[in-house]
Amino acid sequence: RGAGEAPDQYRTTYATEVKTLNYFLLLDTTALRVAANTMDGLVENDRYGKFVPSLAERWDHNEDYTEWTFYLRPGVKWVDSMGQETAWEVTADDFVEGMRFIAEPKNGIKNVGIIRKVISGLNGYYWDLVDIDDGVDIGKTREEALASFDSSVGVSAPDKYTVKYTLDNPTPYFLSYLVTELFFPLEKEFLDSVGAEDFGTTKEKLIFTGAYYLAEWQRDKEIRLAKNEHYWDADSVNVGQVSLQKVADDSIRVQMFQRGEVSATTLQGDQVKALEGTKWADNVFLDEKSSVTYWFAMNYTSDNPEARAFINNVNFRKALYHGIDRAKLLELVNPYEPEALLRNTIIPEDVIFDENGQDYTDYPLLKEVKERRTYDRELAQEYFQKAVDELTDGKGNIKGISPATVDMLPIAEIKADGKLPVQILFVHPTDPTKTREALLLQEMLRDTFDGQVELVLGQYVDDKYNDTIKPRRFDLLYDSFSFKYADPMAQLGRLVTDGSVNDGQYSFPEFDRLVEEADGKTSLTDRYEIFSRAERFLIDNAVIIPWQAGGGAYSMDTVVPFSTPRGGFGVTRFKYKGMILQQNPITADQYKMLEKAFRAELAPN
Amino acid sequence: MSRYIVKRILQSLLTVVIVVIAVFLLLRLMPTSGYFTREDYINMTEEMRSAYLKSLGVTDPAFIQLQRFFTGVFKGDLGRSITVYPKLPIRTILAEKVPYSLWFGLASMFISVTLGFGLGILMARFKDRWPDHLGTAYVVTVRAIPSLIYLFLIQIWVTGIMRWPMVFYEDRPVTWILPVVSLSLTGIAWYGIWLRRFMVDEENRDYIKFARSKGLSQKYIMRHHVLRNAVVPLVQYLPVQLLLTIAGSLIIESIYSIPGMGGLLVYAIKQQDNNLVQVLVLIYAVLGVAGVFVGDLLMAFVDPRIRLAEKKKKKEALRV
Amino acid sequence: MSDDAFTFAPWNPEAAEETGYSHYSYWRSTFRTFIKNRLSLTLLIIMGVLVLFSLLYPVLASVDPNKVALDSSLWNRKPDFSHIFGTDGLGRDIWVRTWYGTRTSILLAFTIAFFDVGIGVVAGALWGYVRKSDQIMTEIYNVITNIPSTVYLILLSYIMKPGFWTIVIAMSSRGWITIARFIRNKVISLRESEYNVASRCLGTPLNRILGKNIIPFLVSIIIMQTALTIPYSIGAEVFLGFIGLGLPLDTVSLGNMVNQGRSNFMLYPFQLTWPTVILAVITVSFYIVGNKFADASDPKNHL
Amino acid sequence: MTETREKILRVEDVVIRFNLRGKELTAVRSASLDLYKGETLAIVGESGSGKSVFTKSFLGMLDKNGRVASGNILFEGENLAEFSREEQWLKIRGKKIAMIFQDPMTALNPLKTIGEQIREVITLHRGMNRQEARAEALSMLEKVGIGDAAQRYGQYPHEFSGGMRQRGVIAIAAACKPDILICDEPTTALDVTIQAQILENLKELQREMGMSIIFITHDLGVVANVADRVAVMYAGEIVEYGRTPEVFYDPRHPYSWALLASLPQLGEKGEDLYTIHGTPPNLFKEIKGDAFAPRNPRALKIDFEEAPPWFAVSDTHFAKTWLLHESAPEVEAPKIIQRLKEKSLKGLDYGS
Amino acid sequence: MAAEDKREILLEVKNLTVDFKLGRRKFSAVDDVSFNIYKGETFSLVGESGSGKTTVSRAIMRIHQASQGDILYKGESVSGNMTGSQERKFRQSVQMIFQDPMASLNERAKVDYIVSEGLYNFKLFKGEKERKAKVERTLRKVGLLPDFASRFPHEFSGGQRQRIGIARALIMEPEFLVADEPISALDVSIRAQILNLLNKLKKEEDLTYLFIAHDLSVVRLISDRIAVIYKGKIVELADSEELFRRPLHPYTKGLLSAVPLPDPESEKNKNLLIYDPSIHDYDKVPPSWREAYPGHWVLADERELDLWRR
Ligand SMILES: Nc1ncnc2c1ncn2[C@@H]1O[C@H](COP(=O)(O)OP(=O)(O)OP(=O)(O)O)[C@@H](O)[C@H]1O
Ligand SMILES: Nc1ncnc2c1ncn2[C@@H]1O[C@H](COP(=O)(O)OP(=O)(O)OP(=O)(O)O)[C@@H](O)[C@H]1O
Ligand SMILES: [Mg+2]
Ligand SMILES: [Mg+2]
Repeated sequence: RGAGEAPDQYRTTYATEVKTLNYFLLLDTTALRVAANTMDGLVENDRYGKFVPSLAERWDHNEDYTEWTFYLRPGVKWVDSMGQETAWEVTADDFVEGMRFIAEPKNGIKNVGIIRKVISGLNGYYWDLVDIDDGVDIGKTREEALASFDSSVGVSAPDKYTVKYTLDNPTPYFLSYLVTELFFPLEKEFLDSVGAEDFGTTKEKLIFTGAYYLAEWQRDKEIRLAKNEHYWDADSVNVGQVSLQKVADDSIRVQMFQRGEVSATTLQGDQVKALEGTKWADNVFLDEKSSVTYWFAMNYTSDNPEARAFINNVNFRKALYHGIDRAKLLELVNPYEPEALLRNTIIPEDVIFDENGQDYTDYPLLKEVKERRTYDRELAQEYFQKAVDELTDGKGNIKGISPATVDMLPIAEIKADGKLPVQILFVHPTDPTKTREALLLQEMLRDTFDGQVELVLGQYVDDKYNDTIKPRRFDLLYDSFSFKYADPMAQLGRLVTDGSVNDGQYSFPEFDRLVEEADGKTSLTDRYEIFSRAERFLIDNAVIIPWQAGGGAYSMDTVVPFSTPRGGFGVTRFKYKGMILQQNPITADQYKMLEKAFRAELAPN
Repeated sequence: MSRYIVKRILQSLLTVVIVVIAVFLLLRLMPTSGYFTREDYINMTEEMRSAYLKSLGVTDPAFIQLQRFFTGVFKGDLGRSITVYPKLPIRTILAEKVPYSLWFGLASMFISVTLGFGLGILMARFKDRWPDHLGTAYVVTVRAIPSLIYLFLIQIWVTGIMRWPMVFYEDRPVTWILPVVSLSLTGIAWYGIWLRRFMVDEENRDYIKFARSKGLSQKYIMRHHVLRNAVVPLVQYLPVQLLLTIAGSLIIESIYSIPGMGGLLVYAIKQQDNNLVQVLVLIYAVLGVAGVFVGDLLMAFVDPRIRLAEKKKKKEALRV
Repeated sequence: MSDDAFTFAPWNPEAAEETGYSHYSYWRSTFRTFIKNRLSLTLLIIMGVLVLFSLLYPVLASVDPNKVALDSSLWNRKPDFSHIFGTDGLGRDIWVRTWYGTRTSILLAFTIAFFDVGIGVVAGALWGYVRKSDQIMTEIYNVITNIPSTVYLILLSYIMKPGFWTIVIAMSSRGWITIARFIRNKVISLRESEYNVASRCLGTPLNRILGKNIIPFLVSIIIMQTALTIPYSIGAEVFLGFIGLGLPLDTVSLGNMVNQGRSNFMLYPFQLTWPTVILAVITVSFYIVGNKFADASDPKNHL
Repeated sequence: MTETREKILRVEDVVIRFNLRGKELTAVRSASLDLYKGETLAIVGESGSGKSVFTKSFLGMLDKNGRVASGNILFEGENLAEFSREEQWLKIRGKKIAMIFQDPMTALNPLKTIGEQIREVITLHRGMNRQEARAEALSMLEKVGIGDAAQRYGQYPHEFSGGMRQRGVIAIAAACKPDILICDEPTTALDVTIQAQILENLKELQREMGMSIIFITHDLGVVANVADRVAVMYAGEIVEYGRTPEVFYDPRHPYSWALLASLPQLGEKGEDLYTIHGTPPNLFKEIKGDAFAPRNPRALKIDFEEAPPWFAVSDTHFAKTWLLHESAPEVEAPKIIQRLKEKSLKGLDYGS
Repeated sequence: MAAEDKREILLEVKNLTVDFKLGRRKFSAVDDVSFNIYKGETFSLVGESGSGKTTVSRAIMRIHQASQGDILYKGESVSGNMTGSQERKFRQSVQMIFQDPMASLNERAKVDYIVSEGLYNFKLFKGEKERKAKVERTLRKVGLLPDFASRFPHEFSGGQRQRIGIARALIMEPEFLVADEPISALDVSIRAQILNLLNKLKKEEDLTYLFIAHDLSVVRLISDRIAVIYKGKIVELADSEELFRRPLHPYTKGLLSAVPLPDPESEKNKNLLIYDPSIHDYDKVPPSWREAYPGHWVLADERELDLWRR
């Protein structure tokens, strides 16, 4: 522990303003943080990652995991933005209302797709409404369709304190869904009083069930959370206030930490290096990795004919797979042990376990992948040569491609000459580290493939999806998606043909088939086995190239490590419940010590 | 006189309308995805999107859209933001942000004028001596070096030395100092250099020589003739600058995290929030035009030579 | 005193016509007045050397400013003998980049100045000379100057792809109007001047009136405006870089270097310092030289 | 007769130099002058001869780069040439010696009413309160011939015509009843008719207030009208002075001849006017001998060698030319000048 | 009178009106002015500042457009549109000398160019050599040294500059010269030079002058006839000596009485007449242009004419 009284305020920064704090519409980490701390769901994770009671005191499920019943903690009141208890109690109806809200297409809840096929009847209900809105005659009026919610959707409130979910398929991992915002409650009377349009647009237009309430939301300046004194578990809340300051110019964040203006900061590689030999060096420690995976996505339908030809060639993709020295790229973030950040699989390790406690990524097909070192210069060159042999006429002319100017403006304009070197448009954001990453990658490919692969760099200014993915103005980019629930389907199911994170618009029927097959299995071992084949297919064919794990950054912090809830899903990792602050920044030694102690505590669980 | 004012107001309105139309046309060069929030866009089918656009009226002819926009503005309805603060009425956004920019602007304007005039007087009084050279060096530095650099250095160094917070906190008055001072730097230089120039010009005027030959003391002449007359041409620019303080300053608000208007337009443009862009441009144009107009009126008020009837446009772009 | 002293001296009326003045040439005097000022001369030389060096350096030197080091031990190196300005976060040599960046920025600024002044002079001359155009030009002037410059820059840079020509277009499509205004005012005063009326009485055609009577009087404004446009353009590039709409980040320019160096200023100050110093020297030089030239070009200041 | 009168100002051998970017320019070289109480002394000479500079030095109004390099300016027992501090001058300027400049368009502060500008001086020099000063200012305006003074008082200079403004300027200068009023070409910019009226006003004012006037002009017609005595200045020197009729009817210096003889008024149709060739000397250069010699067709050899001393023509009439030296050859004044005398006898005023 | 009519009319100004816009208001700087200039004479236009003298001269030079009326040069109208060759001919034979020698020369051009500007315009020389020779000859004609050609206007005194301006006009070998107050901006000592020069040139080159001045005393010396202009209207026109001997219009009288004379005696007895426009009673009958004596015209009504003639 550092000297002096433990501070009562946790202070951090954010760079872009949240658009809304409607907790069903979480778009960025800032909003996630607010939702995670102001809203409790039925269950939560404790600091060991175990699912523990929250608004539900206890729960049970039927034999095949298709019916789950939750028994609510009575007497919990919704709290308003003044920290005062409202007249409304948290009841089972609130959970039904929450579901009703996200099931309404007009509310535009993006993530609803994750559970549409989980809760029975939800999918049909949702698409009925969509069809009606599109003017398709399905033999029902909208009112009729809405009225059918209670009878058709698998959520109900048998009594005031009981919530029951009926699922389409056996779902042993159902609890991992419950820590996402999709299962948060919603007070109907309050919603009606503010209107669905405006729900969550100001602090007055929200009420809370969590450890904190939203005490202040000043756009572009500050979001302040204050401890909810009426919280059912108020004793576990150690920090009285959480302040999120907007600091758009993040070049000064490290400074602000050093001057005690923020409670925590992450560090880039060269920032860490620059701290070498200063008094701050002691305070730098490596954070835990998260379940987020970054991967390289390739555009299989690019307008750039050169890139399209090569990307659709498996040998070329393999050449990239082996030719990109990912650890080298990560040196920008972590100059000392970059390998630690690598992730070779799409599904994260340490998150999904089968009935036997076997980690999904330790299934044989994946274990090999997980442990391999992918960077292999010679192999990459070999594959590249094969690709060149297949795709060119031997004189450097790419077959079937005539010179053209490819308009991918405003990202870039490419003069495709139909000759080697092959030009590939790599798109990255404008921030300095990412730009350097891109330059490094460019140099790396140039070096590995002897100048025959030329990365054209393009930047999107603000919005990756709108600027590049949607208009398909890229050949290569990295993308990442958080892991939504404890099943490989969470990612692999979105990577199929026309899947929502299939940025490259590829189509591999073999993969689609495997995913479908796996999803049909109810036995976890079977299920995971087939998923591992599907994942292996993606990796063997280098359809996408897994790159790195999220998190794991160098940090300086005043939060006592391992004092906050732990877990790979939903909003858990953003929770401050249980957080303990100390006066002075954590030292690396402290961190190591606490980590050791924590691992020891964790083991028996 | 009143006829002239009416004429000028009409003319100013015309300018505003042209500016707005120009920007409106520019905005039409941008993709229509600006009318969706990102999530909507992803979730909607192509048909839904076009239906939505239609419901917004974006697909209508430009003329109709403009008409609608102006009608809305006329009725006091500025519309709602689309992507920057989805669905928030633009009026609310302005109400939140304008006060910051305005107060910082006013404070810095006050400082710019007082210190700038001080500097100008000092430089004119000690023309070609060291205060003048020092002042010139200051002006040159401020004008020639990209402001981003020195503003950033000021932030880093001064907060470090003074142990002040690096960004602005509303409840901590010391954090107001640097933004206000930073905002004033160019203004001080501007007023200083122009006042100096005008004063030096005035000092060489025949009537100043005559005033001296009348036996008026140097001090009296400086105060009652030179300074007074030198200030007059600057008076014209005060209203524009005052009004434009509402627009805020991008760099300073950004580095000190002030929730003002400065970055709003950039952000709105980047996010393709066309509604917001349009309103902001309208506001800026109105402020600019109104500022010039009030400046001219003020000028006619302080300078007896200018009768409003002769629309004597002395609107030179002052450049240091 | 001889008696001879009181005889008439020989008298030559022609000799009396000889003027007491030295041979005066406007440009020579301007130049002389200009270089008399030691500060401006020094700055002119510095400026010349910097500009020349930055233009020549890329031709002479063989180091690629974009050469990224795959070896991370070469990243963020403090200045030493092999890298006299140090290296940046990817091991690129800052000395080399500074000169390339200077060249980009100067070329950009020159191009902008060229268009600004070019368009400004032509438009200003017409504006001043063709009376009928006054109203419409004044309206254009009002419109353009009423859109805040940042708004305009941002809008245009966003609509077009970020890049050299985008900045040029964004800057020049606005910057010309102030120059045109200056030129217009000058042209109007010249147009009404007596020597111009004299030329018209002699039936001098418009092109020669422009060439002989107008343009020579504008040259000093043109040079001055050009000189003053340059620091402004460089500043605009830095600003656009700050809001993410500047030159592509893989382009070496002073603006990009400043913005990149800024992010790690507290950690590796040298990465910001050197580009900034060079940039400051250039902008300040152009600024002062522009102003001093304006002074020198005023015949009142000639001897 | 003049000797009996009181000398109010004595200027002796004043040399005035300017520093112009490192070079030294001698604008006035050893000029001397006496001024008697109540008289009008005119200084004539061509442009650049140093008239303004010379008289400005009586007020300490030289430009910053100029200085009185030597000589004395004696006024009320003090040597103004030695004044260095502003306070010293403040006691003289306006109060004792006032000055009017050539261009009425620019001599008034455009942003103050005429009234204010007069009152300002009165308050300052005569310690009157606002009310009194205002009354005094109004009476001054009337004295210089501005009718409707009460209304004019509150008007701005741009509402006045050129002639009115010049009257305003005169009113300001005279408001403090100075002992000496220096008029530096006060009517050159005005039309002849207005000029004539203003000269009348000025003479009247002088009669009333009894001040001495130094009147600078290059219009000999004006000199003839207003001056009691005339000094002719050339290249920074006074080359001839005397009572007005003496200088007009019997000029002795070749430059004075030239000035008079070249007047178109005296010309005869079909005859050439007398002309002066060339340009005045470069003041940056040292002048050797008589400055006028290079332009003087009747220059003597000695004129190029040595500067002439003063020669007295009469008690009141002096000239600086070797032609008056006893060994000089006899030289006739140009015919035109002799004609002036004849014409004068006939009465030269046209048209009545 | 009959004799006069036989003289060749070089320039005829008929009912010339020139309007200017002052803001919204229109005002006539020159109002219904008519006069003839005969070949070989010097015609002077005299009036106070702002009376419209320059405007008349510029209308003749086609710098200002006539709002009404006509200007005929050698019988051809020059106030409307002209063809290229007409314009060329006109520009060659009619030249102008300007008031302010400081402002009327292009400071950035050498004397050589200034003087030969007209030659260049109409290609009036065969080769460089001829042009140089012409320039040299003309410079000599106006009493300047030929090697001044290589200098800039800055280097010259006012009188010299005015002579350069005259040379510029003269080199075109014009028949008709308009001189707009050519001496009023000059130093006294130099005025004579220019007047002599103009007189000399008139004889040598057989020129006709329109001479503009604001000071009556100057024009007497060189004019054959004088017109007095007041507020845009010519109020009196007569032979030069006639006008001085017998001025009729009170304005002319006032102007004459105000002229300062370099003669202390007569100045002392000066009798200043101040013109007061309100003495006229033009409300009912506007004045008209009347011949009081042969060749002596005045703007008056019937009653005034009688009165003044007495
Ligand atoms: N501040 C100054 N610096 C340098 N030279 C000066 C300055 N003031 C006057 N002179 C020079 O002194 C000389 C005399 O000037 P002055 O104004 O006295 O002439 P002037 O006789 O009054 O002429 P004018 O009739 O044109 O008014 C001129 O050559 C002028 O250039
Ligand atoms: N271009 C113009 N536009 C408007 N008004 C003009 C213009 N030129 C002359 N004037 C006006 O026309 C009137 C006559 O002017 P003009 O120059 O002909 O007078 P002038 O007799 O030549 O006077 P001066 O003796 O001062 O030269 C004046 O009131 C003048 O202000
Ligand atoms: Mg003078
Ligand atoms: Mg005129």
